[in-house]
Amino acid sequence: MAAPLLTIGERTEEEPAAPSLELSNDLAEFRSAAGVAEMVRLAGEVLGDPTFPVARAWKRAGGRSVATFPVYTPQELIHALGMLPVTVQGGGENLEITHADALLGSFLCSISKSTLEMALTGRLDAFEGFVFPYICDVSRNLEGIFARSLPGKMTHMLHLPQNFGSAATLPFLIAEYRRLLAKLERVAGRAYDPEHLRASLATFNRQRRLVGELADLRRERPADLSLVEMYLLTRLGSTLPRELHIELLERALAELTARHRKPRDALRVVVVGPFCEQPTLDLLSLLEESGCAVVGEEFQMLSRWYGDVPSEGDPLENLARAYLEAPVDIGVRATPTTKEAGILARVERTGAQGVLFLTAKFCEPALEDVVLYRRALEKRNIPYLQMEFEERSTTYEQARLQLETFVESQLFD
Amino acid sequence: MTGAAGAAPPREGDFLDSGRELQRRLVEEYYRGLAEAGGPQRPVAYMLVGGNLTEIVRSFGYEVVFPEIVALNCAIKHRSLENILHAEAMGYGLDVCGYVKNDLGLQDLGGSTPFGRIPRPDLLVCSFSGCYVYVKWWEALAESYGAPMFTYDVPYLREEVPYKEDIQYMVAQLWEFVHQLEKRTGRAFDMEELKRVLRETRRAEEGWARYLRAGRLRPSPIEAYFEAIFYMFPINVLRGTAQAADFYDVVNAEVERRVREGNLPLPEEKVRVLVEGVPPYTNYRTFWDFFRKWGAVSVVATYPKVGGLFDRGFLHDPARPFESIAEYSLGAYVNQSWTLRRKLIQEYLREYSVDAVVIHGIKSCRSFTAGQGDLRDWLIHDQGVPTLYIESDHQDPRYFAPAQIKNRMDAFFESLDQRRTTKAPATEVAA
Amino acid sequence: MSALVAGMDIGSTTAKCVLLEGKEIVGKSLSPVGVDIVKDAEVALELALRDARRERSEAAFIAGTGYGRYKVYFGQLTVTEISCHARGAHFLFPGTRLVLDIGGQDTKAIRVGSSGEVIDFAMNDKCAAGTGRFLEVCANALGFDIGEIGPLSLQARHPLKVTSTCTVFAESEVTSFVSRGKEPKDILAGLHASIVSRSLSLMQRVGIEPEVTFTGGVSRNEGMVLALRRRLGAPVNVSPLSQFMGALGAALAGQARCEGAAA
Amino acid sequence: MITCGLDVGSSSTKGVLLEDGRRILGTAIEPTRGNPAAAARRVLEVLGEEGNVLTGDIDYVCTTGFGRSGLPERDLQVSDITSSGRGAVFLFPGTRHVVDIGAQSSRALAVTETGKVTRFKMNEKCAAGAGRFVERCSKYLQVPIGAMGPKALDAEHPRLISSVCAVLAETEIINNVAEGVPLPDMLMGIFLSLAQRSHALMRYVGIAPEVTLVGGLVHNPGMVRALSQTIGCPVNVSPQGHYAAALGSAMLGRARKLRIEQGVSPSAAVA
Ligand SMILES: Nc1ncnc2c1ncn2[C@@H]1O[C@H](COP(=O)(O)OP(=O)(O)O)[C@@H](O)[C@H]1O
Ligand SMILES: Nc1ncnc2c1ncn2[C@@H]1O[C@H](COP(=O)(O)OP(=O)(O)O)[C@@H](O)[C@H]1O
Ligand code: SF4
Ligand code: SF4
Ligand code: SF4
Repeated sequence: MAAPLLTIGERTEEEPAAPSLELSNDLAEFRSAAGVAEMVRLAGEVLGDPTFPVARAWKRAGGRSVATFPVYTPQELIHALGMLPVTVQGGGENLEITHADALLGSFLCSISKSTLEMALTGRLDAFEGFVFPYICDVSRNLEGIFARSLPGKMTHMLHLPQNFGSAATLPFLIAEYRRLLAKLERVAGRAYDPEHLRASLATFNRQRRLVGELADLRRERPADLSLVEMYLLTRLGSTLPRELHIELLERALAELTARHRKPRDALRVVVVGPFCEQPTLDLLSLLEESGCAVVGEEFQMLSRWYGDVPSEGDPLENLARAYLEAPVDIGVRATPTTKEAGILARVERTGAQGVLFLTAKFCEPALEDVVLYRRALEKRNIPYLQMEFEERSTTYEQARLQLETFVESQLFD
Repeated sequence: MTGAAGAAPPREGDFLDSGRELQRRLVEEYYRGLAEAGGPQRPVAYMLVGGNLTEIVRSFGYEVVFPEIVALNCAIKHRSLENILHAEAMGYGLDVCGYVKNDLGLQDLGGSTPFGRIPRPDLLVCSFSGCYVYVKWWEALAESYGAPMFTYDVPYLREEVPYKEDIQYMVAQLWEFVHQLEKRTGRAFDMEELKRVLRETRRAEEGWARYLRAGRLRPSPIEAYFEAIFYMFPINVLRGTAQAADFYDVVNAEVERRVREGNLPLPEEKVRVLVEGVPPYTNYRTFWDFFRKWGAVSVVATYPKVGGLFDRGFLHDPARPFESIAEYSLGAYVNQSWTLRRKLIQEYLREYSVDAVVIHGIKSCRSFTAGQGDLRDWLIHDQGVPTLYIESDHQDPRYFAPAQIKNRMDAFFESLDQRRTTKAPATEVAA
Repeated sequence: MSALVAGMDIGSTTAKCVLLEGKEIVGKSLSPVGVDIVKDAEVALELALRDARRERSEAAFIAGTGYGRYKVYFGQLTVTEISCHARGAHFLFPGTRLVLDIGGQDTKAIRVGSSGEVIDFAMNDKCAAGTGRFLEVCANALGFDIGEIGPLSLQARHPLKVTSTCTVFAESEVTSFVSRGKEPKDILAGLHASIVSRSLSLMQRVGIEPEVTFTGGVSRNEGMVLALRRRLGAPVNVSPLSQFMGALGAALAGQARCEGAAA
Repeated sequence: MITCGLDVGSSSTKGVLLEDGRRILGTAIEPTRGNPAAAARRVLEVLGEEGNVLTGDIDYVCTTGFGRSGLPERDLQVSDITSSGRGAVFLFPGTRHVVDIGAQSSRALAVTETGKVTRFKMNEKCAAGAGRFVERCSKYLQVPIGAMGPKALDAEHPRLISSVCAVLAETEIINNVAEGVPLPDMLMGIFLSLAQRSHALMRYVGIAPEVTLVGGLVHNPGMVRALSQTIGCPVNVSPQGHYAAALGSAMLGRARKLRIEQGVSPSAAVA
């Protein structure tokens, strides 16, 4: 099915595949967003809409987009083919599940159900394809269900290797990326060109750097950027054309650098667990309301998986290498260090006073790590609290009680 | 995923025959042997059933422990709950895989089982084939024992013919593994020995495949789920030994005798069932009874294929040792994409003249279970086969609700019965 | 003359009995189930016989269904409530292709063929969340009778969103809404909507096909019926006999057995 | 100094008047009935009468429990986990582990010698193992709630409940009745099942002697026996254990008040 080349905006074929930002008026609002507050509001709106307004706008303007399931997919490849990569991170608290329950068992995480629900109810129609990385059995199996439910669409299960000690892993991963590329080429209707990938690497490098700056700013001056604000600004980058996100972040950072709010007295905690399914904004606010200052977390890992990916040499190889060598320490990736060393290092690095395990209900990879982490923390007398959450919840009584107790137990003596 | 049922004594209603007796003896001998293993003389390797490297490890003189099998043996003996509760006290959540909790609880309690003590690992071989939990589980063992771990990364099988790059990747890892073992044991790798072991493996696989294919006969002389699960023990645990290969000769002779003498699983085979899913080991007999009551015989099942799809023609090949080991690891049932799993089931339906499908979902096993609802939907709507989906746990007796399961099974078989008697227009009857 | 057949549905909360003669329902009874199931079943049968002005000796055949079916020792046949609801619904509404049965402790969606045979079914698993008992507890917590809450929920103007339908937590959830100043009718509308949404996903599992017949005790709740109709955007059959559907089905199964034996 | 602790629970509201952090001047309990504010007012009235204290004489009010944030009378609120730890240690100074079983929840707490909570775990969303379940059983089995515990002590072969869901457990109990299981065996079975669930929480936290039971279930000797039998060690109980959270919050209120008087900035505290 060799579709004609994309002609978005004024880009000609010769240009590197940076998608044009002039694609539609739908995104104009973002470009004119007056300040951080406005950006956050827009982000909340766009991200809270499970029909993916940005991807729809992109499609209306003649573009193609490919959705990827968390946690990691080399979205640079999608970008390099002139398509819009979007991370589909569940349906949020307002999505009603009536179809997906029938196809998935009862003991599965909410994100798997909401993602399937969106697919079955036409909410993902803006996407031409879906990539599921092998982060866990649920995500892996979801690919097969999508393949049956959406017969016209491209689906792909990306095998992210778990043997980090073998010389054969890099060549394998490059081959694995090539297979993904072959499918993406068909969706994009154009061929892979290393030059385009180089340009995409540069764009993503820039985006990651800015996201990193935002995180640094928050770590140093938590009062100036609330957790929810940071979360929304970062997550916006998983759905907006990356160039537009870069623009927004640049403006946001300029404004934030000038912000100086009064610091609050709070318990500094590292949040471990929500790398895939995302807690509701209410729950994030609750963390701060109950007196926690989040100094480290695992949200939006894709946007900070590695640092700069060099563009000299073979860009595909660089991309694969970057994935393998990234010092990422989360539940869905085997790490060279032990869990014990990992968690202690994280606590030390962030100067945290405690650890909060926020595990998505039924998320097995996260649940299993808790035990090893907790053992390490107990040895060092570092306080921790474990709570489970679901993206769809309306009451937080239990969560509030536990959080308050946790904070109180550190503040009263 | 998993292995094979263990040393439970046969009960009335089982086939009281030579295969079952021999199987019990093999299980006992195996555990007796383990009790003395460990240390530099007879080092112990822990391994997972899916995509395992038994042959290579055995050729270096390791004893092999399969924690999945130990766990299921404990569950059949009603000893899983105490281990699971202990694991929960260690911090493992309610929704963690029952095998993991049963095993890690057991290990933390000192490793003593009704069959003897399980030795500590000298080596942890993690075949990452078919289940993500494998990685997490082995990581936990590695941290608690400080034992070295080798991760054998097996890509997911997404096309019927494996990708060339995947095989290359796995073969390269196997060589690296062999070199590690040479260093660790101080022994040189002996290719001839591996080939010899593989020949035994192949003989066992051929025998096992023959046994399974007997389910095609009508009536079926075998119970392809409840009985086959007992007979999985040799193929999964003793593969590569002459014992395992001989075992299936005995079993197949038995099956022939059954056919001759009309000694069948049930006096009357009323419904030919395909069973998909891991069994509820804690209530194995109860579950089986729910089938027997309705004259339902499982003639084919997917679960006995978790150790490899030998009945579909795959066999280890001593002429291409590493390549065939790699192909084996790729092809185990749960390492196949749902598209391939569906295709396999479709073929089984036809080849084994299946009347109905029973899917048993495991609440704590996402690898096997996530997507079984979709499978059910596909079977009923696209294949027109009556299908029942029920859910409990393979290891945790607290999640087996007999009254509810029985009610569903009764309703299902009752409705099959009813449909056979009411002469409904063909379009309405989904069969 | 056709025989008098009794169908008994011994549920988790109520015992239902229907007496069938030919195609005619000549008597019925509804009584609570307590700790002594055997006695409760006897009582249900007696009540139905009294309703029909018949003697015990006249009942030629007794068929039992419901969770208590194995306890009804005087029954000659036991059938699961799934086939019974299908038969019963088919008898009253021959066009039925999908039955939704919500009782005290479970919810079932049953797809039926043109002769009333069960083609596929699905039941709530995992727990008893979102069933009739849940509504009872909520009604209690708000100080209403079970019969009042349906109509009241229909008056809601700002239905709340309720995610938890755990029966045990229902009470605290309801109280926490009340303490936040929410109106009972809005809370109730939210509760009803959440049960409907749960049922819908169950119905989805077997495939939604008209006609839909709603049975079980909860079908007496007008709020639920209306909410269901709205969500389906289609009519839903409800009969005054809805709660007796299981018992009726059992009686029909009993009748079929009698005839089969006679033939 | 007189401080008042109010524990607004989902089923009952408890109050304690504490003098100088040492002497209990009075206790009171009223059903919450979905109206925390009214219940708290009633409790305050009774407390005043019992302790012979005018409302104006109360120096500080600290609330806790599920309705802690809805009371205008409060000076401070703390979580009921924090406060029941304190209360338990007040009642039994050797306490290092607290089990708190109320109407809808059960928790296990590890505490220091001052009652500070170092670790805790509460039952998950599924409420299958707490006091409300006992109340329901009382209704089904037609045994008054106060009589259940004593009757259970006669059990010879307790019949455990396997269902994790409170609703489905009812069916199981009904089945047991139909099978003719003797009443004491059923009752003890219920308590043992609850005890097992609590035990799981306790093991997660780590059990260290002494263990103290607090919350409404202290009135139930059957539960106490089931618990100590299950965990294999004695359990401290006192009728005042029902007031542990209220008591603890009165203590925390006092500590807070003292700090304010010593001029610690209020922003540093949890309010
Ligand atoms: N008059 C009524 N109005 C509304 N709902 C009712 C009424 N009577 C009973 N119900 C509902 O029906 C449920 C019982 O349904 P039923 O089908 O008899 O249950 P089971 O078969 O499990 O005993 C009750 O829990 C209640 O919610
Ligand atoms: N006098 C009593 N005798 C026996 N049990 C009681 C008594 N009072 C309360 N209970 C039990 O205690 C539970 C209430 O505990 P409580 O700690 O007051 O709950 P909450 O703090 O959640 O309101 C009841 O569900 C009941 O099981
Ligand atoms: S939330 Fe956990 S279990 Fe669910 S898809 Fe994500 S990683 Fe997998
Ligand atoms: S999750 Fe399933 S496949 Fe994986 S170890 Fe557990 S039972 Fe086996
Ligand atoms: S107690 Fe509630 S959540 Fe738990 S199983 Fe029962 S109904 Fe479900």
